[in-house]
Amino acid sequence: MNIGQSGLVKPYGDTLDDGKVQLSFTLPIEWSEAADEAARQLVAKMGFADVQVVEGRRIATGFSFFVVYGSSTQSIDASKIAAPSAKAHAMSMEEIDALLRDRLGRKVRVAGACIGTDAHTVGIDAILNMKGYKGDYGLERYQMFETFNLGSQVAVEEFVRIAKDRQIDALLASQVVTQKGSDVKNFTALVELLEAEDLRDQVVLICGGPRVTNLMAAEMGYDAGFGRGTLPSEVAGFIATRLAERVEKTRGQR
Amino acid sequence: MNIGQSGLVKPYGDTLDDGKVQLSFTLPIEWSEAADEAARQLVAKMGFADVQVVEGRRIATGFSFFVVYGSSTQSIDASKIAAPSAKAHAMSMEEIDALLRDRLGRKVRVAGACIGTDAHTVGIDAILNMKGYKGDYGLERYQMFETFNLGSQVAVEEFVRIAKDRQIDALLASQVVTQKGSDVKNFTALVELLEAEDLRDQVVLICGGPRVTNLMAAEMGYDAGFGRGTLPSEVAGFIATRLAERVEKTRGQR
Amino acid sequence: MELRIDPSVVAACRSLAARVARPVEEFIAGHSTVAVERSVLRLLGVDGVNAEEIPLPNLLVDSLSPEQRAQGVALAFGRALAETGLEPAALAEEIAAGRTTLAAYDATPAAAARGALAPHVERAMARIAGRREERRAALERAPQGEPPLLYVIVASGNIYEDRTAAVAAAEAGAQIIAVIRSTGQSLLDFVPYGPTTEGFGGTYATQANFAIMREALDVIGEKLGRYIMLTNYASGLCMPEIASMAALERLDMLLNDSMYGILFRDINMKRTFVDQHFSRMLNAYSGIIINTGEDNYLTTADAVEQAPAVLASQFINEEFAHRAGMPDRQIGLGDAYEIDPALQDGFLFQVAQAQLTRQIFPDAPLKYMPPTKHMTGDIFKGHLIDAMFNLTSVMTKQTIHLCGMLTEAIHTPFLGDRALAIENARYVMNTARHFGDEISFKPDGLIETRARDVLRDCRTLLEKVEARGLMDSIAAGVFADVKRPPDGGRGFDGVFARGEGYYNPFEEALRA
Amino acid sequence: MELRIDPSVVAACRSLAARVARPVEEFIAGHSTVAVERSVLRLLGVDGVNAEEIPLPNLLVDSLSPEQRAQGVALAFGRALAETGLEPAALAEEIAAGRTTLAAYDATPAAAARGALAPHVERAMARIAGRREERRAALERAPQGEPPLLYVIVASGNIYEDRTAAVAAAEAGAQIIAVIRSTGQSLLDFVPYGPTTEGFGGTYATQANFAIMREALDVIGEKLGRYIMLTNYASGLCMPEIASMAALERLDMLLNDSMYGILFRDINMKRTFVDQHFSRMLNAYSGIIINTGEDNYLTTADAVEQAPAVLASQFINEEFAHRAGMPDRQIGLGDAYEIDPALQDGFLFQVAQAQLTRQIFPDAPLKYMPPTKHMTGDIFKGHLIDAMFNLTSVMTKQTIHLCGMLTEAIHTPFLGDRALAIENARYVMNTARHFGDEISFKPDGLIETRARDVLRDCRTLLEKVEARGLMDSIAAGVFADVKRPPDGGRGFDGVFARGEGYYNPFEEALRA
Ligand code: B12
Ligand code: B12
Ligand SMILES: Cc1ncc(COP(=O)(O)O)c(C=O)c1O
Ligand SMILES: Cc1ncc(COP(=O)(O)O)c(C=O)c1O
Repeated sequence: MNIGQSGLVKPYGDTLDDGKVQLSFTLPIEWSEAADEAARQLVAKMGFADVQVVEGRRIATGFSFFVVYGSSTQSIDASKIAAPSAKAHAMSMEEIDALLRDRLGRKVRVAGACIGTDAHTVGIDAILNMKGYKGDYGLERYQMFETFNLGSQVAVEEFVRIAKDRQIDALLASQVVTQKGSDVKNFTALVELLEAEDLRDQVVLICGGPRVTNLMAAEMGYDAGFGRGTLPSEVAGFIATRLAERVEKTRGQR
Repeated sequence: MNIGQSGLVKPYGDTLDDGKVQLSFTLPIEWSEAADEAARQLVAKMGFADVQVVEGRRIATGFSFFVVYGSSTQSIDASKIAAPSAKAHAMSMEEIDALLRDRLGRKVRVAGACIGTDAHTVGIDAILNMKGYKGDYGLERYQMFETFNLGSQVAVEEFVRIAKDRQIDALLASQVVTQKGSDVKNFTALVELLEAEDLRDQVVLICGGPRVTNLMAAEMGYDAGFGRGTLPSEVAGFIATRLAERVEKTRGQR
Repeated sequence: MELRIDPSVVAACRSLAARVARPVEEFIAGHSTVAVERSVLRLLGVDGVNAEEIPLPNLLVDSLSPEQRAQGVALAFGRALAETGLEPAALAEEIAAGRTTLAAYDATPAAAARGALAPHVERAMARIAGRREERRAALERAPQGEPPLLYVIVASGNIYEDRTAAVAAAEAGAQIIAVIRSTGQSLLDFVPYGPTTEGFGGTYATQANFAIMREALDVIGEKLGRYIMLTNYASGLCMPEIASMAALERLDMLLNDSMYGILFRDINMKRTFVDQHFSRMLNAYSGIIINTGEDNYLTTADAVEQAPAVLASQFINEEFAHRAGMPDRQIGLGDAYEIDPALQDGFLFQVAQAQLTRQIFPDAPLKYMPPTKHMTGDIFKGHLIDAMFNLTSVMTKQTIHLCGMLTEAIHTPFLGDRALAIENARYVMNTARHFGDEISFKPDGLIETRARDVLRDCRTLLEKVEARGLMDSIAAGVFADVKRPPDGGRGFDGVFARGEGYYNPFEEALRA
Repeated sequence: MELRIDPSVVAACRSLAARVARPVEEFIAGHSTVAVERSVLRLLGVDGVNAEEIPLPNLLVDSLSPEQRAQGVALAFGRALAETGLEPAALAEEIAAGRTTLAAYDATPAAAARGALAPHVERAMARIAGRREERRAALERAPQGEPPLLYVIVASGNIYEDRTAAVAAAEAGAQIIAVIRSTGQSLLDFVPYGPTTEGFGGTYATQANFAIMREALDVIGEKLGRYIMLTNYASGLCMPEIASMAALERLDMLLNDSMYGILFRDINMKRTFVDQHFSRMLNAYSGIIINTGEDNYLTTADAVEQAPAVLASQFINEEFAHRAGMPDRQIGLGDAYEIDPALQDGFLFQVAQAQLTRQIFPDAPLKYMPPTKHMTGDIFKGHLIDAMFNLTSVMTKQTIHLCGMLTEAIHTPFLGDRALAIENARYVMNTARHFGDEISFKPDGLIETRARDVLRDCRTLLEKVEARGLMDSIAAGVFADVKRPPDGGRGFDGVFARGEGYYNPFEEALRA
């Protein structure tokens, strides 16, 4: 890390701690030199120093677009950010299968779906389908997973019903549409329903999608969350490790 | 203007007052999921709500690049921004020549230069040279201007000396290089020297360059400042109007 | 910049497509759907919703007995018209209010029904023809400008914000505005009613929303001296209804694909085939250009592999469109720029595909979709991929050009995104305006060979489909890797066989 | 993708260039400059500054009497070496300290001076040859990767921040790093000393800075398995000195133009002509690729109009380079993508120009400069213009590719800007890698016609210059619209006629 003594980091333009940030936005005002100045003052109010409006132009009647550079006065202690990755369990397909065979001794039952009205199945398919993603095989290809890909637009109630009926070990929920917080709404509805049905502790509960982070997943009450660029083996590794741990724990309790 | 009742405007994404702003910056840290989270928290500290780190990646050892969207909580009263444009004097070459002939009755002597170590003459040439800029003729083409284009890298002392020697009416200083505030330094040095030599009130003092604004010019003690995309006739119009006003005033005083 | 391709292979593909469509057409001729019937009512002037927000066309069609339905709603409704002497709208209100029923007039002779319908049918046809004439006149007065025609989407969920966005886009240079539908609308078996201000990832397609947008675009088009086209989505469970609404509100284009609903929305195939036929008959008469959905093959699977499937789908869509009476100039076949940007020489493959399509369908207003699948949160990179797409489009003379958004992977477009996207297209298409005219391809080079390979594989695919039959092929997963059983999927219960004496007055009028 | 141009016109241009250069060469042969003499001292091992920060090479050369100077500094210095028996560095220190003077040894015979110089000359030549061999071996071990070679600038003003930026850029894919000089350095008649951390719009070119950067790039190059080239600027008042320093520190390229200083920095033309010659002899021997500055014609005037001047300058630069003993593979002639992005078909003109240059100078490592003049604060648009430039470069097989920065109009590049710029070039050049091989130009079309027009006008221009003489032509404002009198401009007082017995040991050694 190129951080100063303090451990604090700031945006880096071409010199340590210069704080340089690029911004762009539209303002609902007609363009003029005064509009440029309004943009400058607005960005200054946002807390930036050395604000330069490098582009300002009319893009439509009553709308102007701006490109602005400024120096942020904020900094952050990057070393203190707690954002454990759910991808930490890097294992190959063979290792994962072996782990499950040794520790669990049976096939893991996994169900995945694109919940709510979301129909973007490409992401969850990338995790589940045999073919996988970027050369990394999907869960269907693993010897120790039995997978149920429920496809798109699966209502939360339906998903929980299936989890119960088919004695699912790990539930994989996907949300790609995020407009107006619909992803968080649906994810939350799923946890709540699982809790209401006393199923929450029975399953490894995982969410995913391009805007998902592991931290956000934790906050919503999920075991893990996977974002853009996730590889199937990262998910498989997490499930296997988590289930193996549970077996340990149960043994320990006996 | 598409502004709400209050007169306050916020950035506009796709809905009035949603405050959406795009940011990009580099942090001097190695990329990881925690780095994404650091970026998110940093932008939140900058005062943005609904922060989404939509891209975060390693661009070099110890450096990560981010694209972020957030909602600004700041707004500004655009109607109260005072940024009078120096370009308000829209006149044609013929009108300007006529005005000068009528009111001043003699040719205006104009000197322009790229001051300090700056060698970017294209901008000042665009204003002065016969050819002009974007189809708008330069000052040399006007019947009522006598122009001295002193070229590049003209020291402030030299510029003031010439102003004195040649009885210049209007001084045009250009600065294109702005790194480390060199433009403001040179512009300020020029005003100060003119004042020291008791010449400031004798001349119409104008600055220009891609990062110049009329407001900044006023703050530095200039009569006007012209930024990107300036047309020669806008400058000529300003000079003519200002000189005509002075004549009125002087007459009034008598 | 001609590709030397074998015209006999092209001809073979066309005749295979004809043979693929024929048995489906026979099925279509013998069936109707609730959506077709509802659109008959809409054309007659039935609109509005009841207290439970159920649209009156649904209410009326759902109230039919199986026997009535088999004859088509027109007869039942015509009988009631004849007996009550009411206008269609008023009659529908009476029925909705429970003050009368369609069942009450079963005894009235069919001839009386037809007679009562005739003036309303005529009025509807005249209104549509009037709309078409309006468009013709407007385009003559204020031509659209040259293709590729810049097409952008608005999708805020709120029709009034969409209107603001659409007007701004038109000012920035957009020539076509598409209002994207809310998530899931294609699976609704009814059309929502009135102006709407809430939707997810899009704005509901309602007749009121159509009208609001049409008016705004007419005003700004007049101001700019350029007619601005309006488009929306038909494919889904309400294809024919949306086609009617679009005809009445002078939309200029509609997304309308003969198989999209089946493959990508799990709508029953019989339902879709019947619906697409009637909706396209309406589109043809309205002068509406259809846009087919081949881009969907490319967003769900690998674009290099799917190229032959795209071409096969284009042949099939063309064939179905012709059978609905559509001239080539209204058949906006789809393609998309979806090859992985990391693939070496991917641009060459895109040029090959786009030019191949251009040559095979010389008179079709091809619709070229932007990169979406490989777009990421890196808006800077995304803007570049869009630039290469814009270049390909102008080089190969695509007609309808959907402007790619640098924020594709992030959100439905912001007003500023749209301005940047249009600026991108305008810059690239201007600086390279005649580049395509000034170059030719190396004989038997990478580009030509790729085009030939795609054409050859398309023929093989169509042969397979023809051998098995289209319905069975879809059931077997030949297209887009999805398997759809002939009697599965949504909306199957809305398909029914036409009974003896089935009557759809618009079908007749449109055929005339 | 060959343009059909008339080879006889090309040959005519070449022989005109030869005739233009000949009289200038005669002048060069009879003259030297203070900068040439200072570089002789530097090569001999004189370095460092005195208490007033005056570099010792300047101190020594300025201490010469007119008679001594006319014979070249080597003889005076050689005499002192012979008499004092000191090493060159130590001798210079003595003189700087005022403990001796060069005037003191005038009586020593020239032969003794030559003898005393010989081992130092040999050592310098061996050191340069060693550096050259290092480069060869490094390139063999870790080849650079295929052209267009991605070249980026660093310009923070601080050599240590520049180093960080350079290493980061190399990791991102840069193949060549240029450290841009501080504003105004080219007008200094001395080379600053030591590592520097303050500069405006660039970082001072000092030998210490060269060494710091060379080391950092060797380390990262080793790690990446790709040799990373380093470049800086020679043209200016210290061309030959910078050429010596670059030779000693194994720079791989240098900006070195035979007329740039004259036209764009108002440096005296005689000074420049003499300086460029000796600096290029050194570059030739060091295996350093020169980069000429034709882009400057395009940033100061209209790019469409200036195209023939650019080509003419390329012919003249080539000719002067040949005369300094440079092989084609070291002559990096310049061109730039500067046509107004708003011009319709501007891209076609750019392709025409780039391909024309490629064909006329098939073995030259052409240096292609990015759009700068028409870049604005709209970084999104700027990124697109850069993309079209990247495409042109890969299509026409340019060799040295300066990556355009989306922030060109705003600031010297940020670390992130450079990453985006390299990503832009890599994406476009990969997706369209073989596009140029796969197309050909329409015979007599827009592109071919444009190329022929430029070539024809270039010939006319060269004819004019040949008729008038190069010096007079420059005085008359034939190039870039600027008029420079033969005895005007900066640095003229540093030019002097070689006297009887003038001796420059490196000139001899380099010619051998
Ligand atoms: C392909 C696509 C479609 C296809 C979907 C086909 C299909 N069967 O999936 C079609 C054309 C049908 C479509 C339709 C729509 N789409 Co769409 N679509 C896309 C697009 C272009 C690519 C998505 C994709 O496939 N990415 C590739 C996959 C591999 O990436 P991924 O989803 O991120 O998945 C990875 C990770 O996130 C993770 N992951 C994902 N899920 C899960 C789950 C678990 C458990 C785990 C562990 C991991 C995981 O692993 C995956 C592999 O690494 C995006 C834009 C974009 N470039 O992102 C828009 C996009 C997602 N669509 C959008 C919209 C609005 C729609 C529509 C609503 C538009 C409309 N009104 O018609 C419709 C409605 C669909 C619906 N009902 O949901 C918006 C969403 C805006 C937002 N942020 O809310 C986007 C961003 C486009 C835009 N800018 O407007 N779309
Ligand atoms: C052309 C150019 C050059 C040419 C200049 C040739 C010449 N004779 O002018 C050359 C190649 C020589 C050059 C050199 C350098 N350049 Co330079 N150059 C540019 C470039 C590409 C274009 C500038 C231009 O001509 N614009 C066109 C004119 C018409 O626009 P304009 O200047 O804004 O002028 C208009 C208005 O501002 C206004 N105006 C301007 N002045 C005045 C004055 C008055 C009185 C009025 C009324 C109006 C007015 O009217 C004009 C018409 O509308 C810019 C990047 C860019 N795209 O902006 C970099 C740029 C300005 N250069 C830059 C740098 C750093 C340099 C160097 C220092 C690099 C180096 N180390 O070698 C050198 C040093 C030069 C020096 N000593 O100053 C930086 C400045 C960074 C900063 N913000 O500080 C830029 C931004 C590039 C970059 N991103 O690094 N450069
Ligand atoms: C042909 C066609 N119709 C309709 C749609 C939109 O349908 P939905 O509302 O189902 O997303 C699309 C979307 O891509 C399409 O390609
Ligand atoms: C050939 C050549 N040499 C040198 C330079 C840089 O010189 P200066 O330091 O004068 O800006 C340039 C700049 O563009 C150039 O083209």
